[in-house]
Amino acid sequence: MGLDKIAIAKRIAQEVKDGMYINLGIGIPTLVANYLPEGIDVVLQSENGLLGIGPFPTEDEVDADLINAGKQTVSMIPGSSLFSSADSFAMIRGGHIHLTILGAMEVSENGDIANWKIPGKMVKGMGGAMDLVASAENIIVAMQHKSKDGQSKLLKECTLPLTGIRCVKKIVSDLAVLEVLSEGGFKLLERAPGVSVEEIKASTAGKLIVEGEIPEMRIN
Amino acid sequence: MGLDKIAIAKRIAQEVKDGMYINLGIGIPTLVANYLPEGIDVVLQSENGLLGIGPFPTEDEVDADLINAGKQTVSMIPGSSLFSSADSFAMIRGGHIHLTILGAMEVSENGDIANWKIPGKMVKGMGGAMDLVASAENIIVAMQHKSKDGQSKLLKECTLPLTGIRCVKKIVSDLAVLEVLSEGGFKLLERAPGVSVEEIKASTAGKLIVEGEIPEMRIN
Amino acid sequence: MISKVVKNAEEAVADIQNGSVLMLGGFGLCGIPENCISALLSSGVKNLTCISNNAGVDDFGIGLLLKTRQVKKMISSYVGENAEFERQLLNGELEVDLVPQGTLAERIRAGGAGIPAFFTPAGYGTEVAEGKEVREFDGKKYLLEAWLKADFSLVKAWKGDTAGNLVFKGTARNFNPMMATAGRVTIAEVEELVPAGTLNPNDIHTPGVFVQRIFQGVNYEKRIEQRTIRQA
Amino acid sequence: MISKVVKNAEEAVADIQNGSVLMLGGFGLCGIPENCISALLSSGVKNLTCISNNAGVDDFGIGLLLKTRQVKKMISSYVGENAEFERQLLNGELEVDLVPQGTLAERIRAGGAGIPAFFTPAGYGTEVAEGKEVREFDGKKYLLEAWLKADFSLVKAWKGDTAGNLVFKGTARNFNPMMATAGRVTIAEVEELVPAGTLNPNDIHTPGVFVQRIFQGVNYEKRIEQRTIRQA
Repeated sequence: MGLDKIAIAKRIAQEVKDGMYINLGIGIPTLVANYLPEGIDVVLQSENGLLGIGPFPTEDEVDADLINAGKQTVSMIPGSSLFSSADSFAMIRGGHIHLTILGAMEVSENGDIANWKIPGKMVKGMGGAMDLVASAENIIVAMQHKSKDGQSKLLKECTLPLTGIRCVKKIVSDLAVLEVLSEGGFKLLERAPGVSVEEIKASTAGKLIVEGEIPEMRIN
Repeated sequence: MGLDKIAIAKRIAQEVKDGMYINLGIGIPTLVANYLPEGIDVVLQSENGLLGIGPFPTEDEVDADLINAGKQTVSMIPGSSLFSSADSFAMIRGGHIHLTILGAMEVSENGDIANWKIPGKMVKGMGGAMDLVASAENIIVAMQHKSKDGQSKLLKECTLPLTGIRCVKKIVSDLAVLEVLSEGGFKLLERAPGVSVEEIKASTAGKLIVEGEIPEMRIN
Repeated sequence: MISKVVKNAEEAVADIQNGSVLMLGGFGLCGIPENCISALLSSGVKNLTCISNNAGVDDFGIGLLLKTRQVKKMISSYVGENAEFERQLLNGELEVDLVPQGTLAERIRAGGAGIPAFFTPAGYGTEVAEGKEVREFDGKKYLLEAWLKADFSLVKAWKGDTAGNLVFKGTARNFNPMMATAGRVTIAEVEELVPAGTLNPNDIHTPGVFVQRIFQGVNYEKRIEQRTIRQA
Repeated sequence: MISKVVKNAEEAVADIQNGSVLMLGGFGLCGIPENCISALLSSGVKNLTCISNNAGVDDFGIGLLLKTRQVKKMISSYVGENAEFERQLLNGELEVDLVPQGTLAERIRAGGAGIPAFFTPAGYGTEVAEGKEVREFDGKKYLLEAWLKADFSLVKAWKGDTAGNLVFKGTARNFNPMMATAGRVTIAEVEELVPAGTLNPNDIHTPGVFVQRIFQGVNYEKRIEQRTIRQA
């Protein structure tokens, strides 16, 4: 059961407000741009130096000098601007990006996030993730609620090396939408269609807060 | 006797080397640009955001959006570039400007300089002088050796509030050319035409070092 | 998309309250937000703290706001050329915080870039260093300086577009780009406002994310302080 | 005026010695100094420390210098996409210092801007913070990070002029402008070298003062890592 990747992206898209400047991580977050509600216009930032990411280029438009942070060829939109990596992270660090959406391997009940390193495996580096999570005023995580072998990834404390602490504000997983409370704890806001509160409780190792009726997500 | 302002500028011009990037302060330093030796090309930096200051504009060329740090209208040269004040002082602080030439009210024998504030008089502010003297790899001061009432301005210690410490490398005054030694002391290098070593001694309150014959400046 | 374009300076500055901290772009009278300054005069807002490299002249620029006693404090690097300023300062009617120009520029950049403090060599060993932390790196002494931010930044650009992107001309750039990044609300006045997509994205000096309000200004005087010319 | 123009990459890198610290511009394979990398391969210089956001791929970019074992240490933010890199790292043949991307960019800018250290929030509470000074500003914790400088910076621009001014195109700008400021000697390779006075002074991204050597590169491959397209 639970949501597939596209449904997670669709649900996160509902969190986006008109006029926001947004940084989208690789994977599910990138898909969010495809499912924004009618009338919602946002500007996407790419930390390698582009504000106003357009769609993938046509064959004719492909330009090796225009890529996103995932190294994919992209296009620009009317109003796009280009800048250096120092200016890009000045923008991020200075709090000018309203929302960061990224993936996670683990999130703790106080909002710590781990998403860059697994001990014993080859370390590729943190890229811009540590700057993004330390700086954004609002951070939404797109993730699977459990690992492939059934272990919860919403924990009391992260077991993997951290990317940042006390920064995640909201989680949209395949099972639920949860708010991370500033005093600690995952507050259950919505269930995935057909998923019970009991299943979410069983899948959440950290402190889960359930108050009143928990509605089902509405996804088009 | 001693040099007039133009002669001081001419003598300082002999210190300039081909290809240097230079910041010139207001007053005598600005004049230096007019007396560079044949074959010496330099690039002048204006700390309000221009590299490659050209001559004053003709009446037709005057542009209110193009001024130097003295707020005078200027022109550009082939190869000029424009930038923000933050980038300008990054350039200065990062040591990319080879030579700063500025005026001084007092210089001490260990290279301290005072040139921005006289207690009891209206304080106009330090402008960019503190950044310039704290950063430039080479600083030459253009100044009068004595005040109007005959007091030496080359002192053991400055009496006025400082602009920077241990930064002046060379002084060209109306009476002499002096090197400020890193271990302290004004080493006399040249005398103004017709000025005796005795007169320079009498006019220098700080430690003056005189070794061997002191030649006269050659000024065209 | 919510529009950033406002009708004029009056609309742009309407919610600036008494006691606000403002940044105003410009070096001397070059690149100053003339229209916004006029609108502040009309609005009559008081007790302003103005962060600006200079304080204008008696009858132009920030000097106009000094004359009407709307300014409580200036944070600047150089405030000569202004007799009314001098009078208020000597009478204790005006506070002034003098900051080395490069430190001022970098503190503003830091405010916009999320850097709360940095080390700089400017002012070490002088009265500017009083009360500041000193640290040595590679044998040279540096002062710790803090970021500056503003409630409102008022900047002036040559061209701007409806997405808030700005392009400056000549040395009218000066403090404007950093100030644009350091305001909680940044108001940009431009000589020419064009539709988004008109400006070359490679040539934009201030990306639109930093600008919350933009309008095309009117009647730019662009006064010259020192008109120096040579014969043609 | 002494000319900054050199004939080609070989001449430009001829005095780079074994053990040098280099900065190399680029993000992935976008905006990398292809000609200089080729010339370093030919020169055979060894024990290089390379400061670069990424480490290229197996058969392009810095990956080529890894294959020939010319690199002793990498300072980067992300080094995936490179099997040879992984092999050398796991075998202890290569040192790697991983730095958050924004911290890397800012440390390089600081190196060029004469700022020996600054506070940043990135990495606080993580292993990146180990051994670093922590300080609180306005209720938030920050790490003190130090500048980075290089013996030689190798940057790639779109256009350049004989005065050393550079203009970048698209996202090929990335780390190149800051690196240009942080090298004791900065070598710029450009797709098109034009006479001084050709570029609009308002549009120059890197002023000539930062560039000591410049040449027009040849045979740019500009390889694309992820060719993503949509139907027209």
